[in-house]
Amino acid sequence: MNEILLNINNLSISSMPEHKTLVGSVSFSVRRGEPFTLIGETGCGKTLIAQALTGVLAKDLSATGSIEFDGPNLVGLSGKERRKLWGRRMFLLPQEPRLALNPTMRVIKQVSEVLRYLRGQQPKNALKNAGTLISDLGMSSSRDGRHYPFRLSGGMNQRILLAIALATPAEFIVADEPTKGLDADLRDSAVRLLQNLVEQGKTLLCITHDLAVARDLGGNIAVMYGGYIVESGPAEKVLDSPVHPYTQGLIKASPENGMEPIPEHVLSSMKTAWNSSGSRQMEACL
Amino acid sequence: MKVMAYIPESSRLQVATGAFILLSVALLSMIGPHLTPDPSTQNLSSVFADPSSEYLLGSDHLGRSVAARLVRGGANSLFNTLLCVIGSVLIGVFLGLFSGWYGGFIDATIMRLVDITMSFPGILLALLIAGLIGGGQIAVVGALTITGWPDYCRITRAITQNVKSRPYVEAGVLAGFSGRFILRKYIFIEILPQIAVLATLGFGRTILNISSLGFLGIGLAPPEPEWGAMIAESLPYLRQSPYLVLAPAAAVSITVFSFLLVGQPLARALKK
Amino acid sequence: MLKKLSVIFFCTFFVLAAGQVIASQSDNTLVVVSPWKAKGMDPVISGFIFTRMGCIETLATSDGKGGIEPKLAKRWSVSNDKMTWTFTLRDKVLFHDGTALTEETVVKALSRVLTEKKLFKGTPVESVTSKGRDIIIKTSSPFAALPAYLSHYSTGIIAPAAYNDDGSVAEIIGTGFYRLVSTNGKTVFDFEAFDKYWGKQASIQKARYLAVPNGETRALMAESGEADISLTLSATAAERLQETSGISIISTAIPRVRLLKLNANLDFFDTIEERLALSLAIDRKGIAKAVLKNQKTAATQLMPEVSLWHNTRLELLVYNPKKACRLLEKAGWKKNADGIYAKGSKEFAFELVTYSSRPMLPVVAEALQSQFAAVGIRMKISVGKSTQIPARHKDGTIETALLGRNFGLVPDSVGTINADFGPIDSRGSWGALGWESSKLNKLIDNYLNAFNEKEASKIRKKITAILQEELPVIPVSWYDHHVAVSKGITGVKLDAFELRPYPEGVQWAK
Amino acid sequence: MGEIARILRTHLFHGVAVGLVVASLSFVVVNLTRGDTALEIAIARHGTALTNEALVEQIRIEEKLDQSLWIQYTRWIGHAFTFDLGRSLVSKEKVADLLWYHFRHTLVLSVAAMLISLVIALPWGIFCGIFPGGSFDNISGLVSSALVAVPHFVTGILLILALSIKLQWLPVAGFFTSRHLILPAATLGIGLAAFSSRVVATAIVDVRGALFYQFARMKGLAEARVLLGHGIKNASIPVITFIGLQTAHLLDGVVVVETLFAWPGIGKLILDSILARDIPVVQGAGLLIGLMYVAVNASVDLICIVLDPCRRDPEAIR
Amino acid sequence: MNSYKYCIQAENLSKSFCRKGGKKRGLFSGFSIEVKPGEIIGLSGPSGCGKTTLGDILLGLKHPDTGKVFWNGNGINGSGKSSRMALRPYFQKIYQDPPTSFPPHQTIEEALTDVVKNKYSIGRKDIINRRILAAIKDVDLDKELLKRYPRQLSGGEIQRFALSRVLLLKPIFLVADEPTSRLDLSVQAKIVRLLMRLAKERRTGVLFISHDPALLRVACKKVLSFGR
Repeated sequence: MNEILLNINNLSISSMPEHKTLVGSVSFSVRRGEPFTLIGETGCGKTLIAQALTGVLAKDLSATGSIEFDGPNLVGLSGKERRKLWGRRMFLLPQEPRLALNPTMRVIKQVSEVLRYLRGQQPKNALKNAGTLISDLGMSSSRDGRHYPFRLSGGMNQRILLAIALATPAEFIVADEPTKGLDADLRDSAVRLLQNLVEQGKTLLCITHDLAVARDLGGNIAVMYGGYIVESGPAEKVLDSPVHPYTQGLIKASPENGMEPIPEHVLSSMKTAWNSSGSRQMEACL
Repeated sequence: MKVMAYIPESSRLQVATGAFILLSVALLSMIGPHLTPDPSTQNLSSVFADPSSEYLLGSDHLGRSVAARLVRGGANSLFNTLLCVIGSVLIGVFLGLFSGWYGGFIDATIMRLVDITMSFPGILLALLIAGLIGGGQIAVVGALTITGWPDYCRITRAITQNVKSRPYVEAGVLAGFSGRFILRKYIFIEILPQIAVLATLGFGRTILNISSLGFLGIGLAPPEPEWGAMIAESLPYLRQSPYLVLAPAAAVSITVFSFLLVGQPLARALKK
Repeated sequence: MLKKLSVIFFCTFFVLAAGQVIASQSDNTLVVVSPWKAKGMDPVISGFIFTRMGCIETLATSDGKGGIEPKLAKRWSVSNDKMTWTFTLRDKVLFHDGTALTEETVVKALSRVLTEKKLFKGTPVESVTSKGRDIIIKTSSPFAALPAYLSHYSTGIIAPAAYNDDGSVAEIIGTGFYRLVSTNGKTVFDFEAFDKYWGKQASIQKARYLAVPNGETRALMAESGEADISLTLSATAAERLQETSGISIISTAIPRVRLLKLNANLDFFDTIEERLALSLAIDRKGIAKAVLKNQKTAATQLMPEVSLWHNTRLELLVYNPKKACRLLEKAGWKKNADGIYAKGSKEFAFELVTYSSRPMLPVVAEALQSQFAAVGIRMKISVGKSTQIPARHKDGTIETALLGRNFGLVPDSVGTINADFGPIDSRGSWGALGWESSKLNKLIDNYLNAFNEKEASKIRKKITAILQEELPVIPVSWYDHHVAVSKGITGVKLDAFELRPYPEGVQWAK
Repeated sequence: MGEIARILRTHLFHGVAVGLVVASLSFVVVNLTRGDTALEIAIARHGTALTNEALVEQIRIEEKLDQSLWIQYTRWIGHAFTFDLGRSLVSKEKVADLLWYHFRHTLVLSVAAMLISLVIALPWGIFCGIFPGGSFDNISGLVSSALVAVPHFVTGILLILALSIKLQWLPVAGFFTSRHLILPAATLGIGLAAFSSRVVATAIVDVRGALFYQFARMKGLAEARVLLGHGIKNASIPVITFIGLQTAHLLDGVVVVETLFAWPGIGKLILDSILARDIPVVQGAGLLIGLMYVAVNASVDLICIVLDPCRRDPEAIR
Repeated sequence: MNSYKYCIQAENLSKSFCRKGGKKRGLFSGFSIEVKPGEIIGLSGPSGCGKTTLGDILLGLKHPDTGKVFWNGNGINGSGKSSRMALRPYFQKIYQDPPTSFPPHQTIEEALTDVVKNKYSIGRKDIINRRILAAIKDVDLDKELLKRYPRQLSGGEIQRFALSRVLLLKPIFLVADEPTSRLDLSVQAKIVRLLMRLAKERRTGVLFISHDPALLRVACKKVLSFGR
């Protein structure tokens, strides 16, 4: 067994007709069974990386470089081959739980259908196992499970998504902004659920703008800005003693650390360093 | 034009074609009547004449020029449709604004009015009104206006409600803008394109309805030609001179089709 | 659960509804298609369907030549004072429910129409009684046309069991060769041959009457072979079907006239010259040929050839626009700058009211419009409902109207002539307006007293001469009745007065 | 289930209100019409030739048309509340029977038209929705626009010419067998199908663009499985709402088609009754149309509630 | 105008709303608040607890069930319409969702021009422009951005323009309703610092609504917490 599950090497993403670089030559690797967090602010390209990884990049974007997932390179894989990975090898945990669940299907069924069609369980068994998964996450399978998504709170819906993630045979989970729009309490419980995933033996790639999430999850992290990774390493090391001025600024900008805006010269220095290649991204970040 | 920018590239050709046909139809009905012979001049000695230089599209059962009647009928149908659409839009937008802006009791009343109007089919109402005032242009236009407005009313109301709930409108209120100002600057500008698209599609539907009424025998007083009435008149001669039916039928269909060609991509573009 | 319930509910509802609509297929059935649906199940209202399908019968009927022949009455006679009629009923006539035809039933049926309802204007019937097998009808004045009236469908005789307690009619039980089996919404009537019919039995066992108001649809049904007899087709449809294999067209002239009704109280029509000028401006032959597809229907006088009232010695109506102009100028009209005749500032311009329930009328009106325009007369057409005409006749606002007038309601047209041209105080609202002739009134009185055909014929000629000369209404064209008959049947004869049953004598072709 | 009861209650209330208003309007409009009701009735009953003053006066008294309009109206309202719609002035039949007879035919015709349109529109629309923007989809858009643009009476005539006269497959008119139903239903159904296919296509495109649909694919379910399990049900909600809206418009087409094919439906009944000033029938029909419209809306709401659990709990929507 | 002790005072406010089905649910009751010029008061609490409603009541956009609000010493519930209208522009709000706080079909410049025109009844373009430029300079924005439509701007930029719009009106009291909850950390820091500076400079009272206690601790001297 290879210890490194995902190895991204010199991945860059650019928009097709204009050849504008949106993500420039990003490299990092994720170890099997460990969490990895990608931190960055809006428009820094972190979501594009997740999309390139799962193969849902918009048609006018193209990726170069390599994404080695348990060996083979995913860049340039056909749609059909991609689909074979979905749910079976990798799983994307979507941003907004309520919108990601079918509004007209009972949630327990949405969990059980994965067991049924991906793991080949009998309908009855699948339903029973789905119930177990749901109650393992602290919900009542008989009451909450029989509800439709609109009846459940955002946090509960997120648990259903996690139950689905656990139900799939996929070992690699990509969580895109799992705490977006949640207030403090809910954010903490979401992080606990993600930790739970890791404990269950899954490998997690978490994409977030929230430093606290990264800190709580632990593992390795990478900080992105304007389509590039500015700093990476183990979570505590990067967050407690950041080297790069942007990381430092970001940490200081959080309310807990005094909420100091990132100094203008830090951003402009990076701008000149990368010159025109990432200009669109930079602007959007300001 | 600016509008074209909003239309996806794949449907631009379609919209342009539709607009071109519509322009031609409108132009033909505007200048055509001056070029063709009088549409009500009869010549009983040359009925069902084949197309010739005198009768561009042949002659009908009373020896009248089909081309002249087609062109004049188009002018009549289009003009009546225009009246209906303008009337419906005015009524609908006015009531819709009222309903959406004030809400509450006014809204409930207007919505019931919409229900009642929508439950009554336009063609039957036209028949009723035609009975009331003895047929003619006013009956047709009146009836189709009365039954045509709910669509505009509902969309206006929906947009008004939606815009009203947006923060920038509240910000405007807080900045001391008057209701009239907000209506003009914030709400009208959102309503207009929607109404324009709806009216384009409504234009097509109204032409269909007017021709149905003409077919059922309610419409302009003779000898004024009208597409639907021309079809009904010529139906008995369908087998021997099919073009008498096919020409006005094609005119109706092509015109409505062009309205759809223009309207549907616009509607789709607006939805996005 | 909810889902299933609603699905079940909807399906049952639809199946039930569909089951009631979709009945059995017709085979070996004589299908008659006509524009007229029944208005109610009562001979007084919708007897035309049942008499013409041979289901109910009247005391007398048309002989097809303008005369009257016996039906349920085997003979009749009139007393010397010409005021008491005796009709002797035929024996051994059975109703479809098996009961026998009795005098009481006949008295009941006749008095409903003749004395209670006074359905026929100007029929002076006082009482209807019976004596043995004789029906005695007393009139207040001599009324020679009574037998003709007793051939009208509304005097059809139905069985005692057909009436409700309150005297209204519950069902149709007649004495004819076809028995009514079922109806579907008053537009479809299914009949079966009645095996105890007193006369010649029907040779086709089943018949169906179907009302299809759209003329073009009727023509198409004939063409597709769905209808054996398609009635009242348009001239163009008839012309077209003539060339279709498997169909023959029977066209008969009927005593119905398209005429221009004038309000002679108006300036435009108050002199004979003006009315004649209008008449001369009409190219009847052109209209008849181009629009009605039969030049022979151009009216040269009010009454068509098929009528007893047709007068061969009249000076015929012709087309002469120049003479029309001369007459108008003589009457004081001068052409104005627009080429329209005018007296001072008042143009010769009037409104014509017509209706579309009889299909050719609006077309003829348009033809008239253009012919009048050619002379210098402006006419506006208003197409509405037929009832506009009597209503606006009554309040005097009508100017002109184009209408189809049936002078063959009963084979003798005197009733209609009286109602249209007779004394103003008893005149109906369809006929002449603002015109009266005391000479004509006297002649009508004389005619009702004339029980001798020779004398009657003389009076008829005088009456029609007055109408031709004074033109209180302007005849435009006569009617042809076009019927498409499938080649699958033989023996179809059409009665110009539309009284005898269509299926009479009809057989499947061998 | 409380929500269902609420919907039924409000719709029933609206239905009665709309029905009564429409019926009252019909009464007012018919009575405003120039003309004499008794005369029209006499002519409708006995024909123009037989009608005379005495008869008209007799009818006026028999049918109580000499009373003031107000009394006539309140009498009708009073009876309507006891479910008695009175009798037709022309045929003296019970209005309720007349309405039911004609309504039945219209119902069968419209449902058949609807079925035909669905049979055509569903596969067509779904296919277009799965491959949006493709050449098939583009051509379909044009074809459906073209079909929508042809008036019903033209479609009807062309169908008769082709199927009844040329090919002799189907009967022209009448209403005896299911074969008679096909042409009028197809005439109505084709236009409707053209329209609905676009609605179906849009609904499918929308659903396929929804996050939950993408997520269902991400879950690793097979494409067909996703369409069946997550697409169809959600896409059917806007389609059903649209069909409900169309039913009101359907009646417009029904009038024309019923005239052309001699189909004894409600449209023709109303047409005839208006022309004959048969006020009780017009009123009854007004009531029926109002109720029908509301019934359709109620059914659409109920079906949507069955399909869309969100609507069962109005508070949960926001 | 400058001689007031409190920008806004409210006493004993309570509000409940009706749910469908007739059940009433109380949001808050007996709530009192006073805001002094230049003071930022924080308001925290979980979502759905009525924070926004309270803000609207203070601005006179909604009516409380009980209690009174005083603007600048005037009771707004009872006072005449004209005096309320005159005070109206001095009570302003900043919204949570940046893209919807400006009309989508106007450039920012047009939107701001409308505000100036309406408030000061000036028609002259150069005066208006001068005022607008001054206002956006305060929020540290480039004038090039004025020509853009809201959809062409980032959330932080729009929010700063929203701030400049408010400043053009010289507000006495400002409700900032979760102004940064949809923004990135670094942008949030920038906006909040800006708000703090302006409140102090302009002597504007601010009610800062947020669900993030840490943020309020930095921005405000006093934090009221709102619970069910």
